[in-house]
Amino acid sequence: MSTAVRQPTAARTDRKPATMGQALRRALRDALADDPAVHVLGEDVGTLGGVFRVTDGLAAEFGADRCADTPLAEAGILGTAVGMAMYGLRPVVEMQFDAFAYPGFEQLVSHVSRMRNRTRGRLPMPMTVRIPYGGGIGGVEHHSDSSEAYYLATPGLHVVTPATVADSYGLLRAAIASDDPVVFLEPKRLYWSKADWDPEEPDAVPGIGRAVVRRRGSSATLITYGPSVPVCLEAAEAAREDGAEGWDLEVVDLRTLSPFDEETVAASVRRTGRAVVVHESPGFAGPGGEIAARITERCFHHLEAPVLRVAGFDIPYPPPMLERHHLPGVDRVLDAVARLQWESGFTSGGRGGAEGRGGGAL
Amino acid sequence: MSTAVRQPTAARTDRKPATMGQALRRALRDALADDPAVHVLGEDVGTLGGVFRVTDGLAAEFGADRCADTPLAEAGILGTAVGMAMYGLRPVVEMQFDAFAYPGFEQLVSHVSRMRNRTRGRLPMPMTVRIPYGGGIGGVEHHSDSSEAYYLATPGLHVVTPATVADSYGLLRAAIASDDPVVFLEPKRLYWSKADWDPEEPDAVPGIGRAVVRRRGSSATLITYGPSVPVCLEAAEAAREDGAEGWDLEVVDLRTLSPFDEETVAASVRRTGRAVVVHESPGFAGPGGEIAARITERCFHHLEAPVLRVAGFDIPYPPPMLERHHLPGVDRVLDAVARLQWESGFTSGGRGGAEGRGGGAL
Amino acid sequence: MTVLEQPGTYAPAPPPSWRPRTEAAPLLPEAEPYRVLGTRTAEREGGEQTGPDAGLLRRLYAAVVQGRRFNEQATALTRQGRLAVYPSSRGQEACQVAAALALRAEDWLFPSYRDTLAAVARGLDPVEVLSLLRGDWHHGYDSPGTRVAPLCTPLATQLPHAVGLAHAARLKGDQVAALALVGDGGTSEGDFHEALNFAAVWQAPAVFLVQNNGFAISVPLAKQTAAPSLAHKAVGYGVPGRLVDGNDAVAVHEVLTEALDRARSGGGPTLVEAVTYRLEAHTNADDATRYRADGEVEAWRAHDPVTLLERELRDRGLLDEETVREAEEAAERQAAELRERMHQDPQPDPMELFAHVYAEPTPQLREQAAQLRAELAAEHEAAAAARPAGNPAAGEETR
Amino acid sequence: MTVLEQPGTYAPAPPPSWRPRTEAAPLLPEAEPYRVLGTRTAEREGGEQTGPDAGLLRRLYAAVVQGRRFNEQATALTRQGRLAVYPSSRGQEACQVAAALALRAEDWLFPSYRDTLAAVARGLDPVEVLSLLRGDWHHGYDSPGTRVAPLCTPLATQLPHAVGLAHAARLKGDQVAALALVGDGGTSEGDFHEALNFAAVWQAPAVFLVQNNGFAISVPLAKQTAAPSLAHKAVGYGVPGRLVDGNDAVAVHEVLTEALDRARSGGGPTLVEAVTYRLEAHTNADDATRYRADGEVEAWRAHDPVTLLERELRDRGLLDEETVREAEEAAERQAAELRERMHQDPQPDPMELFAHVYAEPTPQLREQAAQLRAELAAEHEAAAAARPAGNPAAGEETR
Ligand SMILES: Cc1ncc(C[n+]2csc(CCOP(=O)(O)OP(=O)(O)O)c2C)c(N)n1
Ligand SMILES: Cc1ncc(C[n+]2csc(CCOP(=O)(O)OP(=O)(O)O)c2C)c(N)n1
Ligand SMILES: [Mg+2]
Ligand SMILES: [Mg+2]
Repeated sequence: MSTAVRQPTAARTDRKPATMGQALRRALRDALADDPAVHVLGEDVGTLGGVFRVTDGLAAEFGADRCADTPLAEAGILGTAVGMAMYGLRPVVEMQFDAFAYPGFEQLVSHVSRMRNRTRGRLPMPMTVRIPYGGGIGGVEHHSDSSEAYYLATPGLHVVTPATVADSYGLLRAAIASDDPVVFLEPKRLYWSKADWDPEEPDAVPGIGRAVVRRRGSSATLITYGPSVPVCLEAAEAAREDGAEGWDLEVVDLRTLSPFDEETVAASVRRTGRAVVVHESPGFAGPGGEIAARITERCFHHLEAPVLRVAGFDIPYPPPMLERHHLPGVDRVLDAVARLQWESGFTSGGRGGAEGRGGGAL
Repeated sequence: MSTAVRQPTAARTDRKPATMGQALRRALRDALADDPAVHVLGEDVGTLGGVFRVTDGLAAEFGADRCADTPLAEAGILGTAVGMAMYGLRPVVEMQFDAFAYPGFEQLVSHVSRMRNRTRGRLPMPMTVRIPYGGGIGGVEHHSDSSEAYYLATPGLHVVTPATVADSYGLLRAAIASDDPVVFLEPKRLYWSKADWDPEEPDAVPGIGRAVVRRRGSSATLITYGPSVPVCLEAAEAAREDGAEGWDLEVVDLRTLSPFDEETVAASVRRTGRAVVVHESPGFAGPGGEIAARITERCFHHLEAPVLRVAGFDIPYPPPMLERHHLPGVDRVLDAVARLQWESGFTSGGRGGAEGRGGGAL
Repeated sequence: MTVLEQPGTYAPAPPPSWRPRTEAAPLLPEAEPYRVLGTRTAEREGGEQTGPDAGLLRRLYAAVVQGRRFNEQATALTRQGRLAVYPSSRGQEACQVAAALALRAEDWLFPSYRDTLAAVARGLDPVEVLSLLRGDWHHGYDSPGTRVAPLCTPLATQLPHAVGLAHAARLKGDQVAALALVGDGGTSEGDFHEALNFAAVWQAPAVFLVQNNGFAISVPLAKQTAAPSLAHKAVGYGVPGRLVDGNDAVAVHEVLTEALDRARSGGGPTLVEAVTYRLEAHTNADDATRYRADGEVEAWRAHDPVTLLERELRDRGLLDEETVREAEEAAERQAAELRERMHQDPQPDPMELFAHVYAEPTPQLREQAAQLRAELAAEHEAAAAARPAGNPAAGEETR
Repeated sequence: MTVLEQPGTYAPAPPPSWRPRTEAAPLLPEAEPYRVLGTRTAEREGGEQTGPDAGLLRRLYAAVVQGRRFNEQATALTRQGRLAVYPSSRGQEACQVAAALALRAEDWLFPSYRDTLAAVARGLDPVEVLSLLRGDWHHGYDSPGTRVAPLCTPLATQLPHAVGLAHAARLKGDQVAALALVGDGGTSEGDFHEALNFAAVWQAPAVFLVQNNGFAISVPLAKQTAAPSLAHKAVGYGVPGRLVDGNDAVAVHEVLTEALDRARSGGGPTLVEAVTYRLEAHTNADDATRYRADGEVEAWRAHDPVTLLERELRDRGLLDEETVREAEEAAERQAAELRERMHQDPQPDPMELFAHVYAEPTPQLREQAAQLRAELAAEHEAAAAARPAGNPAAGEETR
């Protein structure tokens, strides 16, 4: 499985290969430089520069007060960040790994997400919570969770996740600039993905709440985000090249999970008439359920087949040696596409797709 | 809105009116009496008998060790319960209110749900986590959350929620007897709902993982659970009585949200061809998304209309004086039923239902 | 190479790097709660007047009398269905009032659900303070304007907020302290621990006042902690701990004033335990007879914070019937005004449910707002149609 | 009725009910870490032999030498790609080994990710212990059988488990203690606080050993706490605190043995801080030069736990070349066996992913298992088809 995201090809000469990690770091740097209210805090973000080195050099450039190593306590980090925001600062906190954000869950759900609402807008929470998430890097237990379902189900939060180098910069700047709290999910295994990119003149990208069609296609839409975007792009290429059927797959990168960009997604699905949602997070009660349900509500009469889902299994994230079996890969995506009832009329018995047990057809 | 659930009518003479709270208490009592491994613990569960009095009298009958007041710390309660389970006990813990389970989220997600899996079955977690949930009782902030989406998205947990007096007893006994951790969601506003019931010979009810058709109907299926079951039954009666259309609505009480009883639900929807999922929890990324998506996958060619959802708004739970506007009531359910495309052919422009913006029809 | 051949000199003790640490002794709280009222009377008899400032005594007295009356009035409002719930601070008025009066205008207060009185004593509009408990909205007053954070119901979660705010103020160079209130039960939560630790490491100008009222709902202190006192928890954070008689308004005021002064001047946080007692049930919905004996309550009534202050004023010759009447009349006026205003039905706007979830409503929220608006319009129409008795089936009134 | 007329007698001090509390003094840890090695040599020179038991010294020595070698071997295995990651306990071997040896067979150990060595020293199969870090499964040994809980990565979350288990054992009347290990960083987590408090209130037979190795990844102790010592945190729970030189295996063993004995006999929990140092980086993936100076590391090398023990044995005349050689050979054998076994490729069964999520797989999991089974079969077929070179498009090997 590829971890490289297709990036818009370079045009200007000052574009050099940059990693997602570098673009994120640059976004933090520029935000710190542009706005004295921005403060970065978290475990090991200072002297060490973060375990993924995303905050590397920030403490040196802006001082330990602007990029602060905290004691080791996630509720404390989020809770003190709430207080800092109450005083007019714009905290950017780092949770070291997905599963290590859980100790701060109460602060996130009971305060960060609700403070604006309960105070009728008098205490907004312009806070960014950066969380490296997802698997594929051989992490041991508790280091590869896809926890987005929890954040999606929490009104008052925005949930944003980039898949490209340009988006990493643009969306992180937008998140920090947002007057609402943003859970900013960074796909771990894309930290080292590269694209040509100019840090001095970063590409303008659409803002929070906007999905983007990464690849045009006519046969079916793959709806995806974060770490599964490169997988879907690869699947689309494979379908084009190898597929006996010659499917021309459209790939939508959601970029923001909440609020959900219904218009872009629905427009694509209306055009193609078929859709598969792809994500790493477990399928049951995962983001795909919401997306499939919502798109079906909006596009029911355009659908030639039910919206299918390719997701992580409904299991705790596997140990490193078994993770490849869990992660949605190109083959699994293409299998799902194959089950989108391409023959005219209904074929019963498809695995996991349309009904396989009892009951009649149409 | 009614809070009384229709119960099977009494047959024997020793059946007297009992509340859900009483049935739950009796289940705890009988479990404590039958199995010395069962231990109840939580805040105020001892001397006081719990803020909802569900544990009333248990400490007096079984001693403070079997029904123990803990210090005030939810992660501590869940975490020590993990240790107790490791030593062979069968802890039943009470979280005082839905939102006050959040401080224990890490223990629940990172340990309770995964301990069996990570130890290849050597350390099962036969634990029941009782959580009073939902609104409708005039509770102030943080006292009326519907948090089921979080638990559904956590592999390794069962999520169970009764709507009747008989189920309260039967499902709680099943939860305590289960060798897997069960998040047992008690609909707060049904605590005082009544039915004829014999504590000495409690009705046998289907086990965990089984949904039940509470009302037979042929026009459409209302898929619901917990506090919304009485609402849907009332809506079904209203549709029968008042509806110009004379809809005959089927009502499915899920009883268990995870694992989801696809068979019962799909069988109903295949019969009726239309469905609405009803719950209090916010709609976005709530249980309804999963249910709608799953049912659509399974029953696509039986559906005359997209599966619609009636849910709480995507907002933090409202203050007491406004909660009635948030809670799905009979009218909102019937509105959704009305939008199930009853005219043959597709009608565009329906509010919130099938697509209302742009795009062509079939 | 065997271990015997390992290079390096032998160091009998760990290198000094292990110990960036302070002395424990100055952190330890007093063995008995610090008291002013009563105790100094004897002292003063023999010599000069060293007791607390008369003006402060009078201010505290007036505030405590008002506070007692406020508690009574609010409890009465629950019986009249005008409050969803009220957690009375009867018996704890000295803590509440002293906390409010110890603050400077630029300081922040972080109250819990039980601390309405502290907010009122700070000068906030009582009706706005009661919003959460009345149920018209989650929070009623202007927090940045009043420098009082919202009343907090998830226990101890307000403590890290106070630390973060205090830290931010310090970073900005402002001389601002944050005073956070928490109960004895709340000290068991992880957030208490994390907040104290952050405050200590950052030397944030935050002061923590634990109102130890003996119970967390039904759970007595002995089931909550085995510590010598809650103030002793300070030692584990390297923060000074103070133990004070929470029914002694002057003592609480003095200890808090000192702690807040130190905080503002860069001396770091303080943990204060005020020993007090909740004379009423946890809330009006609670039944305290299930878990405590009348005798205990009676014993505490003999140590009533109002009586303690009053007696001091009397002994000092600062209290005549005139002063008493004035204080009581002021309290009565406040109560009457509260009663009257709380009997007006608030009209919260259902559409506001969507207004503050985000800075801008999302497309989804706009859709949902439209749905509710349509429902409300339909409701309104139905009600209007029912009124002229034109449609017998539509409304109750015409039946 | 004015407040002046309030009934009840005046009580100058709070009623006694407020104070179900203990004395602070016996809870305070020593001012300097407790030490045995080295310090008693002088004492012994003048008089009778009062030092630690020779047999214990020899056992600790052999275990520490093995432990050092184990750490080296495991680190080497990361370089060979045989472990996903390894957090070395080099420098902390005395703590690990003393913890294991202080336990009785019926006691439980609750280790963190850094405590593989404690589990190995307890006699567990090293390959099974390394399962988590090798990546073939989350956990490799039989926890109930070995009475060692799984290595825990979410910090401090294992501490309440230890308390619950100890409490359960006590309720059942078993003489069982639980020893939980945590790092200096882990003491900042809320779970540390809640676990200590529950243990104290329940008087659970749990002992907490904080291995203060100076760092939480890159964050030094001074940024983690302002407390006099981590052992001082005990005071806030009403639990005895002990401060011990963590590089002195005998001292750690003695303090833990005493604490475990007290725990088993109903005397309640103890918090022990062992002052030690992590000589290597946080894990093989970490670069410690980014946050600490070589000088500090060198200073600690001079206080190496292996050297300390060795010197004591030498001084006592208990160490000859023979004993050294035996210890080293045993260590080498263990390392060689580990190396060899770890070079065999484990073959975890992908289908096991679905086997243990619940006691019985749900219908959904059965469906998903069927899907994976079909995929694996297809993969297998494709590979088989590729092998006879019959289908040039199907496999890499034939290209
Ligand atoms: C996190 C959390 N858990 C549980 C509750 C429910 N609850 C409300 S008040 C209370 C007792 C609090 O006791 P204490 O901290 O002593 O404060 P007091 O009520 O005595 O002022 C409990 C358990 C809560 N509000 N928040
Ligand atoms: C809840 C949680 N937050 C963050 C982490 C990431 N993390 C792993 S080890 C570590 C440092 C732990 O330091 P310490 O407790 O001193 O133990 P040591 O590694 O020094 O043995 C951190 C932050 C984690 N494992 N769990
Ligand atoms: Mg209290
Ligand atoms: Mg450490």
